[in-house]
Amino acid sequence: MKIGVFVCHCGSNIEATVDTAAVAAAAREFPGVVFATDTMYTCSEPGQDEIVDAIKEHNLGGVVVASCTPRMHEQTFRRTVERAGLNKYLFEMANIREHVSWIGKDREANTNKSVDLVRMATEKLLRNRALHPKKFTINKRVLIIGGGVAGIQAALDCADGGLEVVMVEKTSTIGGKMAKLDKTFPTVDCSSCILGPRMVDVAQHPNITLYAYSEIEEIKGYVGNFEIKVKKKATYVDWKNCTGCGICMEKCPSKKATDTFNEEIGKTTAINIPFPQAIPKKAKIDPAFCTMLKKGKCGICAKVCPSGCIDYEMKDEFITEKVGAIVTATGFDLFDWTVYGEYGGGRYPDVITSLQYERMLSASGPTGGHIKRPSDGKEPKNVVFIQCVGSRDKSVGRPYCTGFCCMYTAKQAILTKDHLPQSQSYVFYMDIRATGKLYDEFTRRAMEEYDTNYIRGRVSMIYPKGDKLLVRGADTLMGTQVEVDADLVVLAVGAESSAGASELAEKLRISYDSYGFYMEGHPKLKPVETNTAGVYLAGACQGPKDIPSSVGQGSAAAAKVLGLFSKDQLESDPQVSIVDIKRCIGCGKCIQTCPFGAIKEIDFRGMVKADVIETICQGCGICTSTCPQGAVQLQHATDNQILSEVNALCQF
Amino acid sequence: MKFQKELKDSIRKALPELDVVIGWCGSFDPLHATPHFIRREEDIDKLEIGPLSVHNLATYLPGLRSKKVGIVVKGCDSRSVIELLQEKLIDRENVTIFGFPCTGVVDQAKIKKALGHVGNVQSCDISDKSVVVVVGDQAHSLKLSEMLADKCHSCRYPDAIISDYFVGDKIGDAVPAKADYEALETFEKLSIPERFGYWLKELDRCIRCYACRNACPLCVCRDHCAAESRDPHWLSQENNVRDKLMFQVIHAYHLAGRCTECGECQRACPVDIPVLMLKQQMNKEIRDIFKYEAGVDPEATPPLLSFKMEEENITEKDW
Amino acid sequence: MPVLEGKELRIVGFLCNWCSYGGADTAGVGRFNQPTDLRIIKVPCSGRIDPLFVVKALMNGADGVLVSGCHPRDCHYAEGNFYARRRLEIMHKFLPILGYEPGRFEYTWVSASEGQRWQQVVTSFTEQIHKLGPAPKIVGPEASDTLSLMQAAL
Amino acid sequence: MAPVKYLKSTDLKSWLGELAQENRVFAPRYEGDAVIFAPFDPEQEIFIKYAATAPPKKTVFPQSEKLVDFMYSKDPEDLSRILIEAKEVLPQGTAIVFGGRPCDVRGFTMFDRVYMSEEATDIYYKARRDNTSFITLACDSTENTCFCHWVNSSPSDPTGSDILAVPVTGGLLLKAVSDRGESLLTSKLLSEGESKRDEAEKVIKEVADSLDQAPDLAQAPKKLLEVFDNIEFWEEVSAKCLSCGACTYLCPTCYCFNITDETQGMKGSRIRSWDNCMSALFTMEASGHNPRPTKAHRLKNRVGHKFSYYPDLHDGVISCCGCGRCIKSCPAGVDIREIVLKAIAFEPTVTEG
Repeated sequence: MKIGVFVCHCGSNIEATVDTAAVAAAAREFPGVVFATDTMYTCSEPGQDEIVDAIKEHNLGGVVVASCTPRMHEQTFRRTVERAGLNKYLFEMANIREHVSWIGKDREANTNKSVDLVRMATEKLLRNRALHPKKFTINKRVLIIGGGVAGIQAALDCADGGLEVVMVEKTSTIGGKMAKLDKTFPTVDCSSCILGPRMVDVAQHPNITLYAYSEIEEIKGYVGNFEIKVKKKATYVDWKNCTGCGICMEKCPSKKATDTFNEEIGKTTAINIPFPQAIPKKAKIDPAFCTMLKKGKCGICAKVCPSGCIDYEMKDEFITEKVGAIVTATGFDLFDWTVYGEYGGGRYPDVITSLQYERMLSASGPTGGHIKRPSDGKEPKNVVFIQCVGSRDKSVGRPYCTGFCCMYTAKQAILTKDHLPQSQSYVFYMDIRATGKLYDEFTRRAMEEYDTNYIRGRVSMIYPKGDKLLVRGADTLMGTQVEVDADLVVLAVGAESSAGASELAEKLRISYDSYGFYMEGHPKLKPVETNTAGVYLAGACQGPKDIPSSVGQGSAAAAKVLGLFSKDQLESDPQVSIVDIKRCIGCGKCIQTCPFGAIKEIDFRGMVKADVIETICQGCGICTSTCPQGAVQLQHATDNQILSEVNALCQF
Repeated sequence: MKFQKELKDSIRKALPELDVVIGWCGSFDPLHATPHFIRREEDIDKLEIGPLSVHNLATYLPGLRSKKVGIVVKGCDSRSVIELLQEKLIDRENVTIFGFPCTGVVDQAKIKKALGHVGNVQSCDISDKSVVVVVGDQAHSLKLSEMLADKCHSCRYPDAIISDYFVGDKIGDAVPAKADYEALETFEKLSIPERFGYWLKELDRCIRCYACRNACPLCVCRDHCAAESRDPHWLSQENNVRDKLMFQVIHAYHLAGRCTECGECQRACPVDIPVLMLKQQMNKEIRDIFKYEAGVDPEATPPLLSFKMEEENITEKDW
Repeated sequence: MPVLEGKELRIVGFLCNWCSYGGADTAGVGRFNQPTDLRIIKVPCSGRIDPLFVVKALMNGADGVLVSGCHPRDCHYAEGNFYARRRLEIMHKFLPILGYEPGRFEYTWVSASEGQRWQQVVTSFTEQIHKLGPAPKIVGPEASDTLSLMQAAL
Repeated sequence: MAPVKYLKSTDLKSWLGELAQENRVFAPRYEGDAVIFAPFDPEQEIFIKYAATAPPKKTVFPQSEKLVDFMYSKDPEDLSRILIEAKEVLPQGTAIVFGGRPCDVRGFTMFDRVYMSEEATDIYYKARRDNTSFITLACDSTENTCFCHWVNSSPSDPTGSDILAVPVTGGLLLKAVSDRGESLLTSKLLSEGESKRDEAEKVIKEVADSLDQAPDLAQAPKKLLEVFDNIEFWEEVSAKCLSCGACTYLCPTCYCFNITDETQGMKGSRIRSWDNCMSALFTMEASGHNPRPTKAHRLKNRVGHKFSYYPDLHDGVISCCGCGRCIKSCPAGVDIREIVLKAIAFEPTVTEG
């Protein structure tokens, strides 16, 4: 094989600490290399053209580019060599930027290391073979996990695009966090007025199948052909016939059930519909509080239900859905602020979270939109907002900024004044992060038009003083201590990854960061893709996001799915395992260890042999390291290719 | 042996249904036995079992997979049969197993050492206690217990674990004279660099005949072994100690969790290299980490072909 | 090119494509300084790593070998690192039997987001290998070639 | 008459030391539990009481040897133009092998007919063969596996040797067999041996007499060809064979080899290494077809070659030296004598019609 080597300067990113000309010179001595050069920006158009020209001029059979990580530009250069008529697998990359030039300044050592990496790449390339993808048909249905605003947007866009959509929502209604909000910033328009119709669209769209109160049990398969096992949790109410009339709720004697929708401001009944605009508007029984389910006595709801749909014997049900792509929109949860002892650690009833406050502000909330102190039901006069509770705080393991708390705090301060014109709001803040369109103007309004007292500093202590709470903090701008007699304290609690995010990621085979937020394919260029083909991200599951960003991502993910499904067939990655039938002894160890069931037993002239199903094989290579005699080889990462890299580095 | 007749009777009964029964018979001198393939009634008379029945006949089973095969097994050999069944390398319905209570087999290397050299053996009489070998008109009386293979001293399975016919009285739960892996202690006292030197020195005389591999009942790849292939190309054909040692590592690793320590690899070695020890060391780890013993349960899964989400006995490095 | 005499030792890394290779990239993007000894071989999954690659590298003259994959439960291929953990663990324990000091070979888990952890792993592994010094090398075809060299070194 | 010299056992090492000054000297010694021919080392004990575990085959036909070192270099003007430089690696120097047995050393004469024939010469083999002298030890005892007398040889056969050493009281009686051998008997450590000649003759006769009557193998070439196509016969005799290479690699007359190129970067070597017909790969064709697919086919070749095909080509000489190592070292106790006799005795069953 005639090999061409292109060593990229990446401007000064590489050249500053690697002598790329020396690397190219060294490469000229390697077996197979007939052309080697250093170039300023290999990925640029002239850079790529140089590769194409060299392939033609020198009749190259393979190309090595020494530049950045293959995660950045492997696809780019594979297209380049393909453009010049080479098979795209006759290409290798040496990562001399992320793995060399960016991690040390010793030019001699870096150059030396780069030469080694290029040698490895050429030795491997010498053993590369042209690979050709197989085509397979795809199931043009999409699964949306999570029915918050991001999921709703993705579902509607996909459904409008003509795709069949399956939506799975963990709780008994879609709407997510946004459904709990009273108003949204910076327009202060009614949250349910914007979201409600979209929720109804989901319910009514002929292309959307909604499984509420359901969870993902298992995911099998691969891009184009996933098989999903959905667990429909028992609701004890036959939803086919439930009309959502609410009579059961009125009559239910067990009125102390946890009201999660209302953030536990108040209680609800054991059989309940979370809120009047719930989609689907169906009742479900909370078995932890239902006397019938707990003690076998009561049964009132069954008696009063006009459509007779109460079923105390109901069991969880499992449904299998086949889809070709998955959008994950599982959102976020609130940080458990009770770790902060200085805020009372949960002991003071009048210290509440921003989302609880939101429910209190909402006309459809438990207080009917009246701001009342939880302790005595009185209207507060002084309301203190504390920002960055569980954000930007290393001491509680949350060093990141949630990003939207500054804005909703400003909104809540404004709404407080609207609701209680006599009130005075105080906001303790670290910095104001108001980087969206009309955002900064909005916070200014809160300060200037609504007399909110913004105090830059952290609160060091809250303690009860009579029926009030004394909030003590620092004003770092004035350099003084501040004390406020508060009637109500609202904590701007930060966002964290939703409960169960990591377990779901494991089922999806996608990565997540140390906080449990899902990893996007590339921080800049692939914000809604994951590294698992066919799995996309939307909304706050990828990181805290406000509503417009979540909606934007929902649409982006939908666009990706529609793009994926624009073809009838997908090409399978040809970097799959292959069995050398002559050398296979049919012991079946590969079949036993394959996580995908991609290897089957076949009969070959009366002998048992293994055979790889190309379109199912995901290319992990567990079979190859399992087969003692190496009869099954993962193409593009064969034993000989890896051994050649080892030998290129370790020559006795 | 008391039950030899009983065994012959069992074989006589089963033979019409079988293509072949594998046992042992006398060999080139009175001190050795050799595998004996019984195909006809008259072959049965030559069958001899006893302390010279050293060969693990399970080695032949995968090669005879399509045949109806009878096999005579010692307790240790039966573990190889179980392992082969477990890995579905042989079919239970095609194998008829004849078990007998084994009181141990000799280690020819020990006899050779005791005699200095084997020479022209005229006779060999083995009783419960002793081995009397007459070489060149001179009689040598050796203690049987000292001539037994190491594996016999720590044997916990003197009776075949699996059998269709069992002749003689089962010995039952034997209390081994020595604990497992006691024989490894001398080696384990060596320093790390000494161990490196030890293996180089021992492997140096390897002639790469692969008798160790071909005698191994679980080296089922045989003709397709990675040792001689170019794709994958793990080893060169050059006579160098690196590749000789590397092969032994490959062998030991491919047997990890599968090896029943029958010792055939070492017995087969024509230049007496202690190759069994590498497998024993590997097995010792398998035992410690996975609490697993190969060749006792046909339904088990070898530990390297399975996993647990949480591994109780693996402590990863804390960086 | 040979290792920089007296400065570097030969350290080979086998990294899975999805997590650890990305982690090493993240470390690069973050400009987290690292020693230069390590050379990374990218494999799709830690489950692809035959522990015999580790032995091969050492026998061919590597002074240290580092394997890194996705954290358990986070494998892109669901199960690869679970198999890898068992296989690598037994080789980890076996190498001292062959005469390679414990610590010549380590395996660990680094996710794509853990650039800092990667820096930490590389730095401390490289230090560990430098503390051990060069690994024993098999030099000629005959054992005596190596043994006499080892004798001389002692 | 060729001169005879006497060497005291106590002077053996000193004498070999003298010889080692100008030659590479190989002598048998214990390595672990095996007796192996190794470069003479005065620090280590020589073991010559019995035949060595492995014969001294490798002294002339190494387990592997470099035939050619090659190097690629590029034309700096046009990197796609590759210059290949190949350098023959011919063995240098002279060697003396002390302590081989008559069977071991006679084995090389089987090589000679093939590698130094009129039609073709293997220069690597010849370079070593021509420059290696053999001081061979006559056997003073035999083993159950010995059968040199079956194949027209004896425990004191000097064929192929330069000096024949016979154990006598207190030492060895050294008889020059060739001129080269004679030239090696000049040391002051050696004394006149004429007086020991009778004792030596007696040792030789006693051993010869201790051997049983050898069967007549004259029919072997023909009979083996007769059973060539009888696969059942071969399946039965090879049933216990494990298809390993122990017999072949320990055989003083097996001379087959394999050639592989091992390349590392821009240089490499062409290596010749022992190969053996018991291995499936021995006859594996590039297409994947193997004309000797089973061990029955392969063992047939090993026996057939020694007792039929080789004698047919080389004036009836059986290319087995009767050392018995293949029997003694076989992990499964395959006995080549048994197979040959079985073939000779084989009478095809006549079926009617």
